[in-house]
Amino acid sequence: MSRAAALEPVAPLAAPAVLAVRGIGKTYGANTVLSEIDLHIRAGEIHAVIGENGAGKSTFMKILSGHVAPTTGTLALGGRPVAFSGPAEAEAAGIVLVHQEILLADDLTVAENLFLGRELTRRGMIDDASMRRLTRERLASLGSSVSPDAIVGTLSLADRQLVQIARALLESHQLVIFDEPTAVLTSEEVETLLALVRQLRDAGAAILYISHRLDEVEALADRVTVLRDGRMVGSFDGAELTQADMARLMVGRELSTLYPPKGAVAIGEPRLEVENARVPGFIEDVSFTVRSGEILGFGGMIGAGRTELFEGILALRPGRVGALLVDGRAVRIARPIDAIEAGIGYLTEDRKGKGLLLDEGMAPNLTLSALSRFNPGLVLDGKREEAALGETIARYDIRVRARGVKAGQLSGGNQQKLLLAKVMMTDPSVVVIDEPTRGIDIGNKSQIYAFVQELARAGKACIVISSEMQELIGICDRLLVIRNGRIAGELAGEAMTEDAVVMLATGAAGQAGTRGETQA
Amino acid sequence: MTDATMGQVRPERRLSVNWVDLGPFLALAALMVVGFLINPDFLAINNLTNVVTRSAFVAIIAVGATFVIASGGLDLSVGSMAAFVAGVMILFMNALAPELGTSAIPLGMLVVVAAGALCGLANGAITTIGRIEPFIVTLGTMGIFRALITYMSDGGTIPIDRSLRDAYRPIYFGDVLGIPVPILVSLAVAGAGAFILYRTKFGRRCIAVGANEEVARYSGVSVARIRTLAFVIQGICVGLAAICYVPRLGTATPTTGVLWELQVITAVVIGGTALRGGRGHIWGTIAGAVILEFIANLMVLSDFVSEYLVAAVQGAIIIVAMLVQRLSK
Amino acid sequence: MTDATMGQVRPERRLSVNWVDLGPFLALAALMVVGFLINPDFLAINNLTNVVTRSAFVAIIAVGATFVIASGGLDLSVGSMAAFVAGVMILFMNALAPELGTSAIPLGMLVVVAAGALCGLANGAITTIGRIEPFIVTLGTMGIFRALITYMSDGGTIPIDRSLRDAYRPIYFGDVLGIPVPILVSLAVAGAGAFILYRTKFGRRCIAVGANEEVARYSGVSVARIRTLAFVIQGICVGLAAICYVPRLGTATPTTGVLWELQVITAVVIGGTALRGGRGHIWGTIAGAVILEFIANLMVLSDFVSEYLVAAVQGAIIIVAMLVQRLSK
Amino acid sequence: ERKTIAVSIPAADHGWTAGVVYHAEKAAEEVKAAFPGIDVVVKTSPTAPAQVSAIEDLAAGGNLDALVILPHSSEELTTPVQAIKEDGTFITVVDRGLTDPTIQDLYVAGDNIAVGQTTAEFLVDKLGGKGEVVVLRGIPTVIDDERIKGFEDGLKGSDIKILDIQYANWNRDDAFSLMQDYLAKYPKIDAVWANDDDMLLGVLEAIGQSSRTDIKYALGGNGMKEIIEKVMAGDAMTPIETPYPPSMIKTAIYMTAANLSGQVPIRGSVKLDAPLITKDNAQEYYFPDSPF
Ligand SMILES: Nc1ncnc2c1ncn2[C@@H]1O[C@H](COP(=O)(O)OP(=O)(O)OP(=O)(O)O)[C@@H](O)[C@H]1O
Ligand SMILES: Nc1ncnc2c1ncn2[C@@H]1O[C@H](COP(=O)(O)OP(=O)(O)OP(=O)(O)O)[C@@H](O)[C@H]1O
Ligand SMILES: [Mg+2]
Ligand SMILES: [Mg+2]
Repeated sequence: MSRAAALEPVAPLAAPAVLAVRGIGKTYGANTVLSEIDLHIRAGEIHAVIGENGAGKSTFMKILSGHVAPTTGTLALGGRPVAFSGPAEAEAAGIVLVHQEILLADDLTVAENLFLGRELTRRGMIDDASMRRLTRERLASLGSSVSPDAIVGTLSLADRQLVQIARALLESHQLVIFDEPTAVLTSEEVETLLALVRQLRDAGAAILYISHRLDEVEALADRVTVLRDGRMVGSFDGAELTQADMARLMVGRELSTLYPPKGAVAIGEPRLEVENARVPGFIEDVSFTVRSGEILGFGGMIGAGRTELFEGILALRPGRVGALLVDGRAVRIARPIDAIEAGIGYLTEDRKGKGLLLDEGMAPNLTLSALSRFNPGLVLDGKREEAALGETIARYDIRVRARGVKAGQLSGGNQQKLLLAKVMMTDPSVVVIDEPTRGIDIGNKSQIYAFVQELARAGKACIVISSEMQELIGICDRLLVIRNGRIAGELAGEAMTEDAVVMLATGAAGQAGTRGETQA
Repeated sequence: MTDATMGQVRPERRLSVNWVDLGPFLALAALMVVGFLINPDFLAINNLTNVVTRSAFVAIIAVGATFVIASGGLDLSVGSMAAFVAGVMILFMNALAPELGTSAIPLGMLVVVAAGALCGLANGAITTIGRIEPFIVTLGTMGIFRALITYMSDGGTIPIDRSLRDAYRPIYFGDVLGIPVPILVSLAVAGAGAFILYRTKFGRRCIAVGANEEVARYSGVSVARIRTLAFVIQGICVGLAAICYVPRLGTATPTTGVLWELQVITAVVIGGTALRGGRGHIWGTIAGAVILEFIANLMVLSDFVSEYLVAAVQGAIIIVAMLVQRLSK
Repeated sequence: MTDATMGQVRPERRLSVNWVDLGPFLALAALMVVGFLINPDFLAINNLTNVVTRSAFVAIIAVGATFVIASGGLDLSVGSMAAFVAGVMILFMNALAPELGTSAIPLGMLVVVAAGALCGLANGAITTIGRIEPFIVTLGTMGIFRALITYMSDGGTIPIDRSLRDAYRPIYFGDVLGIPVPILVSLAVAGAGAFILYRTKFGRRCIAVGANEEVARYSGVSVARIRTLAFVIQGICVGLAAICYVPRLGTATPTTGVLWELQVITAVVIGGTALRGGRGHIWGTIAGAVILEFIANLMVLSDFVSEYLVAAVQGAIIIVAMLVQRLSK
Repeated sequence: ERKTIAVSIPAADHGWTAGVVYHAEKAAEEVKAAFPGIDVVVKTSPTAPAQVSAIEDLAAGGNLDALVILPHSSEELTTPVQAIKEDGTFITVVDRGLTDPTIQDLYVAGDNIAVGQTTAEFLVDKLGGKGEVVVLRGIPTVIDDERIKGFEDGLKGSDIKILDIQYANWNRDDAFSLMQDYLAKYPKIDAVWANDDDMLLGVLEAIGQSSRTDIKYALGGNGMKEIIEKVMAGDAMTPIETPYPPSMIKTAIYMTAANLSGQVPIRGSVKLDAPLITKDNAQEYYFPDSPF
């Protein structure tokens, strides 16, 4: 801590800036979300931007890449002032953004998405063969073996994210911006991506990189810029910054430990028992029990089908269960509403596609699955909804400057919090949380973990699915690892180590079957 | 998060008349001004009352269509359905009249609303169970309802029994405190529609289903049920419109309600509801229906358009009205 | 993990006849079997040729509509537009006939295609520049085109000059190697349509714009330009359809093409293209158009349906055809 | 050996065409009963192209002996009917003559021009040669055009002025609205002519609802039974009617059947005139069982 106190912002270097940002600000209506940002982004450098949820990182990146026009300030590219009228213009000038929220056309294939707007032709005709070949190659370099002909809407989020990255990297650019590229990826994919990012830098590109995974930032960044409440805290030399420093600079206070202490909650009776769950194409046969006060984790490689397991159990996709008991009573879940009525809440991993109505305000989103609670007589009680929203904003620390904003205008992390609050609105006794902290900043992560533990303490049963292994190990009482559609093993207490999880997830040490390795 | 930023959070204001609904009213106002400039008779109270009264059928049906469209559907069958249920109502009333006299009328009204609801249920069930585009389903049922009324009437007319006519007439021609009954009915329907759409669980779910079916499903909303119910509401509205319609000419014929579906959808869209669903503006819809009827009225009252070109001018005005509505946002 | 779990893979588009297009062909086959059972004459080669030839107009227009719908639009004006451009063509040919004789015919054909393209351009430009729902824009232009043909014909008919009739006749009644010319034209239009939609940048972008406008825009695709061009293609197809249509009845009248828009949209949807855009099945569309014509034919050939109920049976068959198409997936 | 008569008529999309369908189906039953060797097939079509398709379909079997057709429009049906005649089919045309009259073996003609003209002449007479009238026309087709033309011809030479002509689509509701608007627009109207009785019913309702007293006559045309009833009852506003009986199709079917059966070989044309129906002769034109 003594060293951090001595941290000084780095003085601007002499090296020529690719992109000079001067006095950039952005206001929506009466709300200023970004003000007076000055930054020099240099070639051959990985420049990380960090900050809390809602700090304005994504807005800033959208301004740089022409998606959003700034309210004030100027951009200069290679010394010449530029003003982009749209992302296409920015791309033509050599700046490309990989969005935080996946932006692909769901109905089109991977190859069609990749080459959208820059289709290859031969003798005037679409050259599908070449495009598919190139798509395959590009995806392979990212460690993905997704078929170029796969329809994007049917892919997992991780696969979609890789497609999005491949799309941005199809042509070479002077400045490549990654907005939380790893939030939906698993560790192998992250490794591949980080290697690629370094490679890009070494080839002379400038990289802007946003992540809430501070270990990544620490490993990767040459320089780190910290934003807080839409303002620059400063730019720092990456080599001199520890994760604790970053966290402190972001949040503006010291952080306590990330994970709450375990074993504080007494584990009681079984709350949810599932026998012989089967989800065609994903899950062969899975049975498990989770008890009141218990936090049960589900681990596995990407594509292990954990998401699908629960979607199948909760009638969100075709699937079958041999038996399902809630608090010892047999329950038949034929429609999603049955699950909610049986007291099972499910937080989807796809907040944009399945979680929130992006064009609606926050209150209608918050109350959608629990409308009956706001319907004392015939009429929805708007006051009660507003009160619930107020409580939610305070309790989940949702950072929003006006209550009237649409859910889609919230920052990614705040959307995630709103979604969590929405699931909790139904007051479930069993909570299934798929990717609880996707896109959540470091300060809020510990809050969410504490929140999950609070649920357990209140006697609920919690199930956590996560691609972040430390997170699983950090908060779960017990871990089930899924492989080949079955439970490969169970870990608890001291036995929960990363090595143990990987071993179970891949079958055995050495004969790992990750996509990256298959490709290599 | 500091308290300072929390303090900036303002609760949203809630009015059942939505501000976005203002656009169509501006378009309506613009139309009135143009109308007055073309022919001052346009604003004669008599003319205004006539036109607004005439718009009632389309307005009432369009309130139902707002639900269907908001929930992501479309109903092309409303015009034929109106003719069909009107025919059913008249036959029913006529059959009861000898025994029950004028009390056949309220019974007939119940029957027509029930018939409308059943027709809507058929549309909804085929759409959701068969998972077929509503466009095709309702195009099909449009033909079916039209054929049924043609069959029932042998291609001719189904007139209401003479003995009932006078008792029933006031439903179209009567007024309460000077306001014609059809206007009151359409205001009541719009009020009820606005209440259901903006103030009830069902309305909220309707919008959710139209905005993003998957999100609605993941939130425990039964998408098929909501969509079907929206069609049922549409059917009930058609039944109510038929109640007001029949006393006007005292008959149902195979030409009753021809092309109403286009007028209805146009009224909804001019009213500010997008066809892709996820939004519904009941009061805007009412304004849209009135706008359409005023445009037709203006065509007759103005003198400089050849009768051959009336449709062209009408088409152009609809596009302009839409532009006014859009720009006023 | 097998590849099978890695999302749904779109079958390769080596062939321009897409496999997903099979659904409508199955529905067509089912219809043929039913038709044969009802009346064996149904499968007489003469009858088959007649019906397929007749379906050509709707098929040709529907190929254009596939582009419009795939790109996320909708065109209600095609029927009126067909009447209008046919009128323009006839007037133009008649004016030239005294001087140029039968060479007025090819010139007239150029004019009608150009007129169609311009009408399409108008639809596209108003939709994209005014940012108005295509439903409303084309409802407006539907009225405009209809009024123009009524005006041009003084409410009557515009017949083609007698001196041109015989030379022009073969375009509808002629055949090449036994295949009627309209069938050849519609196959050529479908072939060209499939090529453009599946094999060119424009086609790819058309689908992208319909699938997700926002993503297309981010990718540097000019959404407005693509949408407008889709309308222009629609207009050109209408022009081509008019070329085949005129020799059949020898005139253009204010009732020419009435309700074609519904048939066209139905053909597209039965053909497997969803109305929300982002997909287009040219060959399915052709099958859809043929299905519709066969249904009408079956109504004439069968004997057990009261004339009053024809529309009902037709409506029901359309719904069933859609079900067959859907289930065959 | 059985013979087949095909009857192709417009679909029942408003009162008059519904009457045609009704009479055609009646005639078909009666002819089948009366002539055991003759089969009658009735087919309706909503549009001209559909009608062309229908007659092609009917002829495609190759065993069509006679075609009775009430064409949607003369111009458009001429060529297709000619093609059928070339296969040796007997052609009876009803109401609207084909452009090439030589195609018609038998022509049962209505007189649309007379419908307009007779009405106009009545008005010239009753209004004393001057006054102001409004007109409601149907949809832009030949029939509509001819009636309007007849009406305008009938007014020629008088001082009767047509204040306005608009389309009301042969639809009662549209006529009701249009009449309301006429009433709002013109403070003084002497007479109204709707060129079809369906529309007249809407017109009468609109006049009844307004408390206007200036309108002396509201006339229609076609001979719908509701209107004939008014004439019989001596209604002051609608004292006359012009017939345009949909039953002409029945006449045509009978004559064609007679021809086929070889009983009465008839060729040429039969013209139905459109005499004025008044209180005195109304009974002859009244068919209470017909839907029209
Ligand atoms: N279109 C908009 N209208 C109104 N407010 C907006 C809009 N877009 C973003 N905001 C607001 O701007 C602020 C900054 O959002 P931004 O997405 O840039 O945050 P972020 O730093 O990327 O956060 P996260 O880490 O959660 O992704 C938020 O308060 C958000 O609600
Ligand atoms: N071998 C594979 N390689 C790549 N992707 C795969 C493979 N097998 C399955 N997938 C993809 O992974 C998806 C499985 O779901 P998902 O990735 O959500 O599983 P999960 O266990 O929930 O993982 P996570 O929650 O970490 O994303 C499938 O939709 C499929 O597209
Ligand atoms: Mg962000
Ligand atoms: Mg998952």
